[in-house]
Amino acid sequence: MQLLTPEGELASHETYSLTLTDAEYKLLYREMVFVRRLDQEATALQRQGQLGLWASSLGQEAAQVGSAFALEKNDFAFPTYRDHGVAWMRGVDPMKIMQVYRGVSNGGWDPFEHRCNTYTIVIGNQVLNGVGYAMGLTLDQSEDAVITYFGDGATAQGDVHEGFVFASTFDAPVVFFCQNNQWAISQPSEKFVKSPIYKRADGFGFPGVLVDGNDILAVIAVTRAALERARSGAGPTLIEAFTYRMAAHTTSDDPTRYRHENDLQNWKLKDPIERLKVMLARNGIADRSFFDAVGAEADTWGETLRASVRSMPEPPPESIFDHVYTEKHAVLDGQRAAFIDYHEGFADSGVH
Amino acid sequence: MQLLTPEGELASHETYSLTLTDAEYKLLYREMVFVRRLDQEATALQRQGQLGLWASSLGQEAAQVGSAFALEKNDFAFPTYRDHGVAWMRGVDPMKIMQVYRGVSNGGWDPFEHRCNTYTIVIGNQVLNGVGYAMGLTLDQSEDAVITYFGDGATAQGDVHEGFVFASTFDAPVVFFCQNNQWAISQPSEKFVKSPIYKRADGFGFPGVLVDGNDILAVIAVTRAALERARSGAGPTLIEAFTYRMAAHTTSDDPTRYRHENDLQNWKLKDPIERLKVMLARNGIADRSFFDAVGAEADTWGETLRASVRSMPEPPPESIFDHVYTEKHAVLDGQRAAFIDYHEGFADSGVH
Amino acid sequence: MTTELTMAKALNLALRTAMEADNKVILFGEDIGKLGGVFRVTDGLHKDFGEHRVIDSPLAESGIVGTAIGLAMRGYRPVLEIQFDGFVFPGFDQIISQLAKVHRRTHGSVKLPITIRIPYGGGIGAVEHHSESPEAFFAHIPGLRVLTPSDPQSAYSCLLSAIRSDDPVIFFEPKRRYWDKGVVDQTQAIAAPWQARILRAGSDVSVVAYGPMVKTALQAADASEYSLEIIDLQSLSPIDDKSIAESVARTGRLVIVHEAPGTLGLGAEIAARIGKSCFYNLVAPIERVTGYDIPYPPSKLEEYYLPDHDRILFAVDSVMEA
Amino acid sequence: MTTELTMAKALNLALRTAMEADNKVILFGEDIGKLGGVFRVTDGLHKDFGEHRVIDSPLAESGIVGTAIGLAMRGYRPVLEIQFDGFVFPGFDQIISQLAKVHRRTHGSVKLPITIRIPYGGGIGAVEHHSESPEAFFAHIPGLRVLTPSDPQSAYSCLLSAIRSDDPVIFFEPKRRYWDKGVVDQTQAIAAPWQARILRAGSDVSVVAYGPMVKTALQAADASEYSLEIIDLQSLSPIDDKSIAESVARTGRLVIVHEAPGTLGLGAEIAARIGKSCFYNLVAPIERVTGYDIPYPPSKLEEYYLPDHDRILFAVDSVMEA
Ligand SMILES: Cc1ncc(C[n+]2csc(CCOP(=O)(O)OP(=O)(O)O)c2C)c(N)n1
Ligand SMILES: Cc1ncc(C[n+]2csc(CCOP(=O)(O)OP(=O)(O)O)c2C)c(N)n1
Ligand SMILES: [Mg+2]
Ligand SMILES: [Mg+2]
Repeated sequence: MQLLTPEGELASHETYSLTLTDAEYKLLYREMVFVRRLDQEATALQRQGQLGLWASSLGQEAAQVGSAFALEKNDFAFPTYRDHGVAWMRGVDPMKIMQVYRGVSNGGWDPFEHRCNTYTIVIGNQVLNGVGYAMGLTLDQSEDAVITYFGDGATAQGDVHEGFVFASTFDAPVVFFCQNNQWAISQPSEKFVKSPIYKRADGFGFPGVLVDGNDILAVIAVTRAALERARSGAGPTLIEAFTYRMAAHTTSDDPTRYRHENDLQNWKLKDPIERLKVMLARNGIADRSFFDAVGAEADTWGETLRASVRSMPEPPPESIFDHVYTEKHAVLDGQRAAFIDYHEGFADSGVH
Repeated sequence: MQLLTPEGELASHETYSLTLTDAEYKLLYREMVFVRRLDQEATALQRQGQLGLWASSLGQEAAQVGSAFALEKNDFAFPTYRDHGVAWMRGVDPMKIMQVYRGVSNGGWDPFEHRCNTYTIVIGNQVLNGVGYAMGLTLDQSEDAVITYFGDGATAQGDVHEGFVFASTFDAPVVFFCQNNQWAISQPSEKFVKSPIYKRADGFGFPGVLVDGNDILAVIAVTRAALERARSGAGPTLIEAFTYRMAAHTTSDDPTRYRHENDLQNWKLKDPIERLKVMLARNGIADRSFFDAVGAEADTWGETLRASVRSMPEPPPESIFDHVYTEKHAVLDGQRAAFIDYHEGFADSGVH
Repeated sequence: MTTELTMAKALNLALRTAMEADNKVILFGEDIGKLGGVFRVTDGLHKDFGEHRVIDSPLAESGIVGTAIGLAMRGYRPVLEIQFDGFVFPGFDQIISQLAKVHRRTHGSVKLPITIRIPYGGGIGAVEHHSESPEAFFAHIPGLRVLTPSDPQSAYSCLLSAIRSDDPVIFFEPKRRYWDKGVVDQTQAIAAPWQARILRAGSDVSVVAYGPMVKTALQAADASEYSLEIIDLQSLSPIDDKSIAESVARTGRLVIVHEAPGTLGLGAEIAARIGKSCFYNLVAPIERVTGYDIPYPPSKLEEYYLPDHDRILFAVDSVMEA
Repeated sequence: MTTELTMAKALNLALRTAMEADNKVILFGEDIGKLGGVFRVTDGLHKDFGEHRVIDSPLAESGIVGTAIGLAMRGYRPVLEIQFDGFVFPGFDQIISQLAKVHRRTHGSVKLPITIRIPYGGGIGAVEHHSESPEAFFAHIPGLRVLTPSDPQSAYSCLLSAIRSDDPVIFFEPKRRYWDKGVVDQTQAIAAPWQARILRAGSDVSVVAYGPMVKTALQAADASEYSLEIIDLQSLSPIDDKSIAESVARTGRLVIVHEAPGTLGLGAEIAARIGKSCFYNLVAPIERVTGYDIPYPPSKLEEYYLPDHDRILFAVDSVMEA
């Protein structure tokens, strides 16, 4: 399903259509530019030793920004470690994302504040958590919906399928959003996915849709439709957003060991941001000056980001004992006390 | 898919057909009668306290006997705790099945002797084990195949789906044989299965087939076809055998709490054994005297079974330490020695 | 007000009480609706509270735990039933990687007040996977609390406390004691359950047991020529070693009893802590009376695996004779 | 013949050696083929042995373990790689309910010679789930053996022994020591690995460590004013408490070190056993230097969680001053 060709031409589709205001089109462009900039800054910061690791979203901006753009304020998103465009669109402060990859926090933000869960690293876990939240929405007769993200590699995990079963059983208002970026670290998806991912939904009793994941307009259209279906009580939808992981799996990965440069080149031609940019220009929605302004804005923003990451405060040592339990815990409280004594001991004795 | 109607009339089908010798038809009848008798004897023995538990195969004889009949000697079966007809057809001594439900052994037989795994109780586990064995067959370029059994309830488990993924990835020669007996303890399958089970295969890249599980001829035909496909290297097939659990889940279950008598009555009319019997009679393959002879044979056989169960020897206490490890194990060997000392101590002191 | 109840009925009453007190409390698990669970602990609740509060789940434990986490994020207090001890493991990943870590990961903004009820232990002549004692796995996981009652009263009180706790609680029910009767005082509901109880005072040997073994330990106390102090641990995480240490300070001797395999069972941690805190009080080595380091045996042989009062007395004698 | 190798290369060499010796040995896991595993332990083996011996698996740990069991039933000796410690849990059910029990269940007719390699432990500045020490879960499971090497030589010898064992072996690789170099004598391959090694003789305090903590313990021995006997456990199941007891009989003091949370960690079992067997030898309480009972902290704070040589010296002082 496609509404915007790689050449930036608007296409029409029998079931799906989307019309946005010029302001919205421009906003989408701006958001994608910032998400890409965030990714570039983080990648650079990791190289400079400012972050421990980074999982790049390069090339997946349309899938992430578009699907999250389709969400209402009260909808809830369950992202993975790579879905920076989703966190961004939910209003999560990028510095909080940096905290996770700098090793300052394992979560970074309050999921309720942005109705966006913290990143889930264990492949597939968040799919069940998201389905459960959606089951709660049904119990509450709420009009809200859930979107849960996962990758092509995750389609091998039991949890993802159990998520399908529970969602269809309870007609949970959830959208399963699979970004098929064609790689699970070194493994090409065609190796383990013998039938298109979106087709898997049918066997569980709900619809599956394939969408061009680099076409932000198409992504928004299908995600909106799926969310509407969920709100109406009709149950889940599986969306396969076909895209490409343009960077390494993470900054510690070396893709030259398992994939060819030319793949990358082909996909550069399908770049989601370029595609929208051409459309905006061709249809006179935005011009050079706008693109330059956004670029300049991103530059200054990037600078401040770099600075704040470098000066990010470290949490106090004894905070490792915080929030393990909500209530008093005799054993752990004792360990915390001993920990503080021990380190004060060193402080006094000047050792360390 | 049906080749024998509930009324015992032979039906034809565009893709599937089956012709057996009269001897084979009669054999199938006999096997089903004996499997049912085994089930009846075990149920009675449990009531008399001779078995700790029994999971009844009543009503599923055609699905179990038929699918196992389709296997070659070197094929490997991975049954569940309910698949007595499968174990029977693989030549497992019924006394060894009794051992498991009497609490004398957790396995009972040597899986290699009959190329039939011991019963798996943890729902779904055996599906992955069977797929792995099939992957080994591929590595060995063997012509053998695997059949792995599971129920409708099991289609909610992650392991079953991971089995689908691994099998399709490696084109493993495995047949997924799901007996949809419409109940998972107290849960009707329609509650969790929102699309027919056999349709799930398509989303994983292999074919799924629905078969009348009470029609032994149809079951044989589809299972043979699936096994041939597997041998040819074309990969797995999912078979949904639609049947009915005519007894309680196990002897400790009380179905009156959750299902109606009349369901049971309807399914009595679809009885797999009656159906074949009518066909045999109508087509002059077997007559009254044959049926009586089989019945009489089963009677005497049942008596000896009852007797041998009652006189089943108990394993020696210290055998609880056997076969935990294949090699010496300092800690456990020490525990075994202490165990023997301890109990000899009582023997001497006359206590206990 | 007090009543005589079986442990199963006491648990049922606790569930009912919790559900009446807070409509966010929901029950979720396999066959817990019309059937009332395979042990009937949820009997009648589906009828009285409806299918939106007593929810039959699909047959998938990772799914049960994983979706319960989402339900809790939505504000519910799910009480899960795992059908048997041996079937909790498909849900182990969600328990250790999410359930136990989410509160910490989110700096306290997400609470997961989830109770996972698990019938455990042997002695009922069951088939494989239906008689295991996996409590040590959970007591080793930071972020979880683990409780196990020993009689109808503690079943009632501890389950209410588990459901009211904002921390995830793994609640192990000694299935072979489900049918034992005892007096239940419903006003004891709020008793803090994270402490051990001294069920019988004694001067010679401190005997620590929990769950199904408490009754066995009490039988041993009746039969012993020595004066045994019987301590019901109740809370397996945190372990209330303070109460144990106070007792051992008096008796100088300790015997620990549980069904689970000895190696890295609860007895190991208790022995390690008391061996340190009571180093100068102990007059004899600490004895552990536990299951052996083997898979649970077929039921005809389980009596040889399970600690019984003879094995406890044997250990008591050895610490007395040390 | 001996060579200087990093631990990662020593493990690679052990795999190569095992695969050359027995063509039933196959490697199976995520990204172990062309990529050579995220730590490159299988580097080059895909190229040299082909995709039928070094098999990239789908991304599903239950699937990896569950199918490996079937492969073993077919006569293979699968060596599995779990990518990181925190990702073994989706496979936990297959490990505990099948892998550990099949041999026993089938009265010995089925053997499952499967080795599960798991890089574990912290200290590499990783994100969540990449620094855990779950060894105690597996050491509590009857039917499994658990090994962990501490240097290139033990890595080479123990991995070969694990692969040659007909029992399932969980093989924990101390990831932060992957890049440490050491001399490897390939003739030591057949050394029985189920025993602890005394790496340094000492007379004041016995210090038991394993995996990543062995190097830390040796550093402490260098820095200590006392004479420390450093024992490398190597085998976590079975635990070779005999060797430890012999050492403690000499020193009268014991300190146990590991990264895993203290409660129900290996230290608990060792302390319980030695507290009993050396009851009359111990002149001071047994000290445990372990991770705290918390989820592994974010990497910027891991240095405060991980036992270091200062914490070991602190414990040594306390047992000396007791
Ligand atoms: C249960 C589990 N196993 C292994 C890993 C290690 N791992 C992290 S990302 C990844 C690949 C995921 O691929 P995919 O699902 O396609 O998501 P992508 O990284 O492409 O966004 C793996 C194997 C993990 N995080 N969780
Ligand atoms: C992992 C797991 N969870 C729960 C159970 C308890 N249990 C035993 S049989 C059963 C129902 C199985 O239903 P189905 O798969 O349809 O097989 P059937 O019993 O109908 O043959 C359940 C829930 C189990 N054995 N394993
Ligand atoms: Mg991917
Ligand atoms: Mg069924």
